[in-house]
Amino acid sequence: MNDHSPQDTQPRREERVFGVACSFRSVAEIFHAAERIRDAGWKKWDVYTPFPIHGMDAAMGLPRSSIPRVTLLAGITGFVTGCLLTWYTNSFDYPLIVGAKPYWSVIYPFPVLYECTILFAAFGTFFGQFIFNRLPRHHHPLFDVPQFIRVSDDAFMVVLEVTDPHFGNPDKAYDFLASLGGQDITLVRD
Amino acid sequence: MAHASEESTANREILAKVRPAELPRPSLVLNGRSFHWITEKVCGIVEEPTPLWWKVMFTMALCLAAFTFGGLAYLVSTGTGVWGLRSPIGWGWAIVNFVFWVGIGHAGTLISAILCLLRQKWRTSINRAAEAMTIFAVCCAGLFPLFHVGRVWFGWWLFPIPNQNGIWPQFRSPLEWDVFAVSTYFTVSTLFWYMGMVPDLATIRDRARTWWRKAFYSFLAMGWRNGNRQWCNFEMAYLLLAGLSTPLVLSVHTIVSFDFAVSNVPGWHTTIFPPYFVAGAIFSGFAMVLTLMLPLRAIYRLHDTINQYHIDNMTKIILATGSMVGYAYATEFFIAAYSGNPFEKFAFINRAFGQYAWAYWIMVTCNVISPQFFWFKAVRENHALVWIICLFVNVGMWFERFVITVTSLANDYLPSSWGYYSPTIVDIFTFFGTFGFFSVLFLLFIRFLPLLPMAEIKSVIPQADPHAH
Amino acid sequence: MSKRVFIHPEPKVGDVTGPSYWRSLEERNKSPEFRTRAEREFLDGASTLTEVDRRSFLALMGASFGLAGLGLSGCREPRNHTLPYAKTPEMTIPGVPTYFASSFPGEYANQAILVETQQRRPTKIEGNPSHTLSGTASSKVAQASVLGLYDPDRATTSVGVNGAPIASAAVRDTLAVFAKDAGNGAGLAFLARPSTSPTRAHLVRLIKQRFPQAVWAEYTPVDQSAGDRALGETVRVLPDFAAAKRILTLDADFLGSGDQQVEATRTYAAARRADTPEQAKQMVRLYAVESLFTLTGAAADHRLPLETSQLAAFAAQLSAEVMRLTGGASSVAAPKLDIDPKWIVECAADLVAHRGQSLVVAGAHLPAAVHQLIAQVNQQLDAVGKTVRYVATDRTPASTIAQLVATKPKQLVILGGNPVFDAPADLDFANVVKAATSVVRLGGYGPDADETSRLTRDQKGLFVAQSHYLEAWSDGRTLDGSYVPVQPMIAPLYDTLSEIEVLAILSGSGNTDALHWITERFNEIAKASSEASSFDAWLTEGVLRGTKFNPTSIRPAVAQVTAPEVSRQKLEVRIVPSTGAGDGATANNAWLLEAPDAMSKVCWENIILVSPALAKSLEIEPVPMVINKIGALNRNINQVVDGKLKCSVLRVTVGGRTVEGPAFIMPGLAKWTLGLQLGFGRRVVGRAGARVAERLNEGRVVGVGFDAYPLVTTANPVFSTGATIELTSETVVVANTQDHWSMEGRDIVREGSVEDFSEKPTFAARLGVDGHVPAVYGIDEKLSPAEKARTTPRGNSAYEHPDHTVPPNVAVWRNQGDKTPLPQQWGMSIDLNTCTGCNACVTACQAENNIPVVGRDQVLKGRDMRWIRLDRYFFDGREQAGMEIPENPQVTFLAVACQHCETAPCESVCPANATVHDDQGINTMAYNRCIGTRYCANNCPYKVRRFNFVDYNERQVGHYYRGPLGEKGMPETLKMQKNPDVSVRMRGVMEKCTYCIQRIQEAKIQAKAKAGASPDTNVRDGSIQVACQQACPAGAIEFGDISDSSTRVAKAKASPRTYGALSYLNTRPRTTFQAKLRNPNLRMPGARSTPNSRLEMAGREGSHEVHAATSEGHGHTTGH
Amino acid sequence: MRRLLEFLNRPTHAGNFFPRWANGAPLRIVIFLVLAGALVTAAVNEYATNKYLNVGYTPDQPVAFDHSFHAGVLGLDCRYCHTNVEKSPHSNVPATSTCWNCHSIIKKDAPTIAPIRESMASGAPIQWVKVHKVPDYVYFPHSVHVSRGISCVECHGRIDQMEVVGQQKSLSMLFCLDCHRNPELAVRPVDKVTDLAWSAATPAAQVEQGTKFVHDWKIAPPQSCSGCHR
Repeated sequence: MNDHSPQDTQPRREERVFGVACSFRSVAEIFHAAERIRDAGWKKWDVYTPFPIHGMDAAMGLPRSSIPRVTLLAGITGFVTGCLLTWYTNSFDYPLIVGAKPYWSVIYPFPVLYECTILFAAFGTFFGQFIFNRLPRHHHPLFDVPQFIRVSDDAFMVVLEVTDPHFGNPDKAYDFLASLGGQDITLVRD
Repeated sequence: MAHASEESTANREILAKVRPAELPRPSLVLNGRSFHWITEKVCGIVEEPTPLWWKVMFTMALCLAAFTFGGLAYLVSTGTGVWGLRSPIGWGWAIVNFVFWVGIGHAGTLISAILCLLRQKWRTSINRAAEAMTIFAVCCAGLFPLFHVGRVWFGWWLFPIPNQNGIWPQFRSPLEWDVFAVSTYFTVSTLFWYMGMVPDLATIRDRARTWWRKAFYSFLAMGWRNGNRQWCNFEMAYLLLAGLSTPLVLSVHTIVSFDFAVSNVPGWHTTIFPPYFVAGAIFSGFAMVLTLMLPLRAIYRLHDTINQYHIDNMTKIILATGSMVGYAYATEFFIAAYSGNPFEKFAFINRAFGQYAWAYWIMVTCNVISPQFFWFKAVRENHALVWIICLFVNVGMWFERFVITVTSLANDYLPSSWGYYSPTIVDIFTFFGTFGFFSVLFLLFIRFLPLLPMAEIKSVIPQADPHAH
Repeated sequence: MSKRVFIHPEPKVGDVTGPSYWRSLEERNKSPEFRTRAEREFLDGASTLTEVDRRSFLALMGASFGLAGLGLSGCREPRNHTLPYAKTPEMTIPGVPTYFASSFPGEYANQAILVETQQRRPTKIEGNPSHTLSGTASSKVAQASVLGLYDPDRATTSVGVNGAPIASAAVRDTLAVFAKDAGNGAGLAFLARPSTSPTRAHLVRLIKQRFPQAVWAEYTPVDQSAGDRALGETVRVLPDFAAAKRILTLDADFLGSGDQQVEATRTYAAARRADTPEQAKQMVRLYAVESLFTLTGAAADHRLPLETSQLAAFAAQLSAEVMRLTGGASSVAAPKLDIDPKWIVECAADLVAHRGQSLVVAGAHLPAAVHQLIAQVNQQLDAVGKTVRYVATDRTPASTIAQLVATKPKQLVILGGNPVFDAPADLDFANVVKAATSVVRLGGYGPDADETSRLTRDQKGLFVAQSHYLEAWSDGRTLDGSYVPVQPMIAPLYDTLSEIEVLAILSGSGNTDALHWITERFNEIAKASSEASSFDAWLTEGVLRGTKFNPTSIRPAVAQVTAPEVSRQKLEVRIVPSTGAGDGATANNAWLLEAPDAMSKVCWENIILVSPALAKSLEIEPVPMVINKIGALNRNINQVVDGKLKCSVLRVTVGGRTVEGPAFIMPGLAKWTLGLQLGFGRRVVGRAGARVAERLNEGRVVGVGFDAYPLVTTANPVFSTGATIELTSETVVVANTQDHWSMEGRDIVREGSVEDFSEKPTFAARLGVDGHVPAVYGIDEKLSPAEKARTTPRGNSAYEHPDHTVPPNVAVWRNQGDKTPLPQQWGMSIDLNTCTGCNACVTACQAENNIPVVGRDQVLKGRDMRWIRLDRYFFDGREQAGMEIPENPQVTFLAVACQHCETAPCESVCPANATVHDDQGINTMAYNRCIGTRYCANNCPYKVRRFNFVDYNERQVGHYYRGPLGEKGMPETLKMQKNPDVSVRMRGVMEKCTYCIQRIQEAKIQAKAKAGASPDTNVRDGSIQVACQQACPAGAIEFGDISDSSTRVAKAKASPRTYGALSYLNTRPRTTFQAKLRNPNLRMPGARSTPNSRLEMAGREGSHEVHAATSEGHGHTTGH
Repeated sequence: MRRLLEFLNRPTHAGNFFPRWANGAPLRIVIFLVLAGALVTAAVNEYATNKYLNVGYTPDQPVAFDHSFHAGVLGLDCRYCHTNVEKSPHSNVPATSTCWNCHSIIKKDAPTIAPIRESMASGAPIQWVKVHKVPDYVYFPHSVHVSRGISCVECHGRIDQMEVVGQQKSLSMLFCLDCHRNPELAVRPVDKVTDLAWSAATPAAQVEQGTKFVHDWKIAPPQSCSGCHR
């Protein structure tokens, strides 16, 4: 297992470390590995998979995403904006008698209010997702990891980040990952 | 840690013993393909050198699209009179085409959103293309309401922009609702489509070898890293967008149908329109999906990812919606007769037997009769036949919009001002050009963007199950 | 409106090189009003000017369009100039129109008119109320005559014998020489149109003195005085329809055509008006016996289609019957007739029963004998002095054109008319002209637009460009002989001469100033007149009182009548002037050409009318629109393919002469009569009258329609028998504005008999589908007019409606209670009972509101723009009518313009707020806000909205589709006609009736300006007259403030006959109709007590009829 | 072209494609776009309006007619020259003859009024340059405004202080609407209409008497299309 050369293991002083990465062969393996890491109480780590694995959130002990809140908020904003827009333009600022219909009622502009709601909610969700995922981020240490390329194809990867209190020095992380049955463990430099 | 590993090995042993019952579940990807196979398959389409057929098709599409834009240029410079419109038929092909294209668009959203909500896994292999189809169809649709107005350069008056005249749009008008509905629909569909594509773009990015590909796909992929913490938010957001698109898609065609239902023209002023338009939209949409996917499947040998199971499902939906549409036709007649309103009665009888009877019967044949063949398995499995029937359905749905729009206007309240509408060559060119326009966009899509959602397909094959072997 | 004396402008001779508008244009240039007009977005871009010589164009544009884009400062608009007068002319306030009294010259009678001028530019013709017989009414032709003044194809210069243009000064000299050469007038002949002008008559006398040998002939294809002359050379028959209770007309279309139309319609309508059942019982009953289906026949209560040639026999039998009843001595042997004798018996009985109140009139074209007979009948009916008067005119005898031709003139003077085109075919007038050594031709249209002028030039004759009647002095007499002036409204646009001037020159009596002769005549006549008056007073008033013709008596001679046989093999040809081109004189007047014929709805060309029976024998079988009985959609009376009227071409041969034209099946036509219309098929004509195809390659120009003159002969000018026809294989497309003839049993037009009316006065409001809904403006609505106008009953609606009682959106008016000023509410009422379908309103509207002419090809595309649509419906009375074409239907006209619905469907669908309600209840249309979605037009159940599909104002007819490269710009002269108070619409914009908003606003502005610092801002009733109302000879249209129950319109709306069309849609139209009343004589054969339309309705939706009858007051419930 | 393709298709190194600083870029770009958008909107609202384009338009006139002298110093009433303002929708520009009424006596030979002399002699109009112009589809009736207590100054400004007349108010639709919605701010005694210097003692006083006038004279200015567009 521990067959990597020392120069890998010894972090040079001037460069910062992002974390330690290792690969797994199959979905099942990485799934169980994740559960173990979770149980070990790690916080700053992540699992990289070509597709969302069913149940992985639980396996990693991730909380439910809070994007729905954003969506709801944005939706309400949209509805209110729609109301204000139609009321101000057609009833308050320049009321005109149109087909003897009321200057403003919630009925006639309802399609507009409806669409505003959906539009705003959608924007909320879309941008919420990117913001919560800290995207766009075009430069990332992982992109320099050779085997990371395969993650978007069929590789499965776990990365323990240096910022986690359990990390200590890389060797500990190495051993831990090794004990999980991780393959070609590498140091990810930042 | 050791303890943990023991436990997991224990699990493995138990699982090894377990023999789960073999549920006869049609597999979504045949021949037990691997993750990598899927990646190769999809990315290959984008990475292979541009095939000749693509270049030919693309050139042809461009030429065809030129008709639309030539026609529109002439229209704007000369006036709406270059179309066949007249009093009392104020709306002709333009609005027909608009409704037609919007209807096409709906299947995409439906497949991606509603089926997603219903956890219909089989959608995965077709939803990307279907969504693309939605967006491009809406592009084509959008041209018509914009350009059919007499003074298109004042189109911005339809948006609530503060101006020195202190006058605003009029929100009681269904056309104003359309402005909001269609623009919202376009925006949301695009967001949904793009967001779903980000992980696949990341895949292509990672495989990219040349500079421009790297730059292009890196930019689009937004630095996606496939981390599960991202997947977590991503899936939630995707689900929410699906949840938003579903009422949206229904509302959009409802509002489109309001253009007619809210007016007081006999034959338009009908409460059945919203559901019936939505059904019609799904109907035509699925037909168009098949019209596009069957050739693609053949060209790119996607028989493993788009298999008979998908085609069966879609043809069945077409059969169902087609029957609904047929039922709606019947209901219209019944209600008209039942209403005892002479104008309504006349409007429908005139539709079926009046000067536009030919259009009406084309519509009935294509929309109600032709899909009935899908009752038969043999037909569903004969893909050439499926494709032809889908063409019929597309034609039929266009005629449905034509019948609704034109016949009602041509003979309404005052017999003194009855008229007959027939299109001019400009009408015809402008419409057929839009197929070119659509093809241009779609060809660009299949050339440069992932045609199938790799991540999603991977997630539905057996290997993706953490508890399987 | 103020009428003014016109100060005659100094005539100024322009240079020869081209037309010179100098005088008039200087005036225009100087008026700020014109300037702003010229800048109008939709009007300017006067970049090219085809028919005006370039030099003068640049010169005058330099003056008037200084604004044309010089000195752009930054991104500001181009610098514009204001060009004030150098010396302020009297009585001209820029922006305020001035009205001058004048008269529209006719061959039989002049029409007293007022001319609205904007800075001395005549823009609109109105009736002159001082002439009580016609009031503010005016005919379609008079309305359109103003366009003739500005016709770009008018002769702009005289043409000398060498074929080159010459100035009028030179013309004067040439004429003087011509007259000198003429010596005592041997071989000299004059050919002119008949005229009512005493001055011309006087000059003719002078000319006869100077040239005792000369021949003075008068010719007109449609002689309106022939009937009168049958009773004596100077006699004129003046029927007084207002006094009549029973009228029988024999082929006399007094409501539809001729110079007496306006007066006749007005008086007839007076006798027809019935607001209460009591009045209805006193209403006039009209019997019509006629070969064609005329407006008079349409108005008739009983109509008998009978060939014109048989009318003599009919007259004889009638007179015999009347004599029998009145104990008079009948001396005429009455030939046989294959009609139900009961018709004559009962009709005669009815006439005799109303002795002293009954009247028989005969068409001018009928043989003299018929007129003799009718005169006798009228005497027996004790009509003379009561319902008909005989007066002595000052008509001066003239030779006929045949006599002229017989003299083989060497020197020929052709004044007006167009004999080369319209002279009887057997005379071959062209050869007469060719035979003459020297020809002088005075005409309004030059060699490029007129056959006679062309031939004159080719024969090296002298062509003299004629002034339009709005440019020159003349005078005339109206129907009853009242002496009226013809004043120039504007100095001649081109270098032209008037007929008076030419005659004055030829008469060689020194003074050639027309004004001199007019004044002289005036003094003569004023002396004779009973009331003293001054020349200026006469010009101001427009009528010289006490100059009516004096009564005379007649002694009708006994005459024998004959009835030539007519049959399928021996058909009868009846030749009438077309409603568009008249006898050819108005063949280049686009307004008239585009105004469809009231009965056939065909415009821009003429057709051969054939009866359904004849059509069947020819096997012309229009395919029905619908083959099933369920919808029971009536077949079209003519073949309609893809919305285009396709007529098979018919070849008509009479006495070896042949004419080909499209056959149009006209219900109610006499079985064996062919109706031919004159005036079309011109061989040389201006652009309006020419086919588009030819107009595009500016080469050979051929007139639209076909020429019927080959069948006009000296012997049988207007009808002849023994015609044979054959159907050619060819079919042609004919432009028309209404494809479908039946109302399909719908409750759009509502009619009742006098009986219905007295039984159930509000029958109209409860018909058809509306039997179940509140007729919102109907009589039985419990609301006061003010409430009806101001409030909107909530009905079952989900929310309150805003109405016109809310204070204006002005902060300081909020919660001011009843101090709040309530705006006046404008509304209209149209009386279908008096409307005769004469089209005057349509043309008046076109003139007032700058409505563009779209041309034949656009009409074929179904894009006519006129704001008032005169719908024509035939009713044949059979339930589920219609697989058969009706033989003798009833017909009703419905004038549909914007109904200004309270709950307007068009408004709520406009996304741009371009059409909304204003606080006076008008459905406004802001052209400048319209983006042209056409949704409003779709959603308008009355289909009254018109869309500018292409650039009708900026592009010439036929150049619409030339794309961005096609040349633009309106001919300069046509711009001069436009009403400056109405925007000229650009393409892509929706337009419709605005209730003449410009007139309403003017009235309000004047009222407010007058109010000044006082609250009395209301417009008085009658101070607003909308264009259609003003022009309507029948006075069928009322307009005003409906919130004030004292106004005329409110009273009209209070009539029990009032109903709103399609009111079951709850559109609550502001324009309501008063149901038509039919006054049948139930003893007549085939008489029905219920109008055909009602029978059809009952057949279609029977229950409603019954329901309505039983449900008095039913349906108010949903109203509030 | 070929070079370009080569450039585009050159192989890339593995690993990070974008430099580290690229991570900050998107946010910056977004912020920039937002600011730019706001700026453009503001600019359009400010500059693409009558207020900016037409206010201050002060063209040179063929005759250097000094309103501040004639109307201001001499105190000629506006209606002496603009005679029809109370009768006509148009406030007419005076005919040359009007100038001549005085200038046939006063300074009749002054070089400045040469154009007037020429015009009188030739009868050709003087080409005054139009200053105040509303779109052609707008029908503004002077008569009703001046006779109902709306002063010239409301739309034309202190003409009596201008040597050369220039446009002072935007004359855009909103400008009209503002006054039609709050007439009490503008209505003044009818006899003070041409007294451009006049103004109520205080704004409050104006509102008070304006309100009174509006009520007493039943002033209800139109705000629907038909008021100005025909």
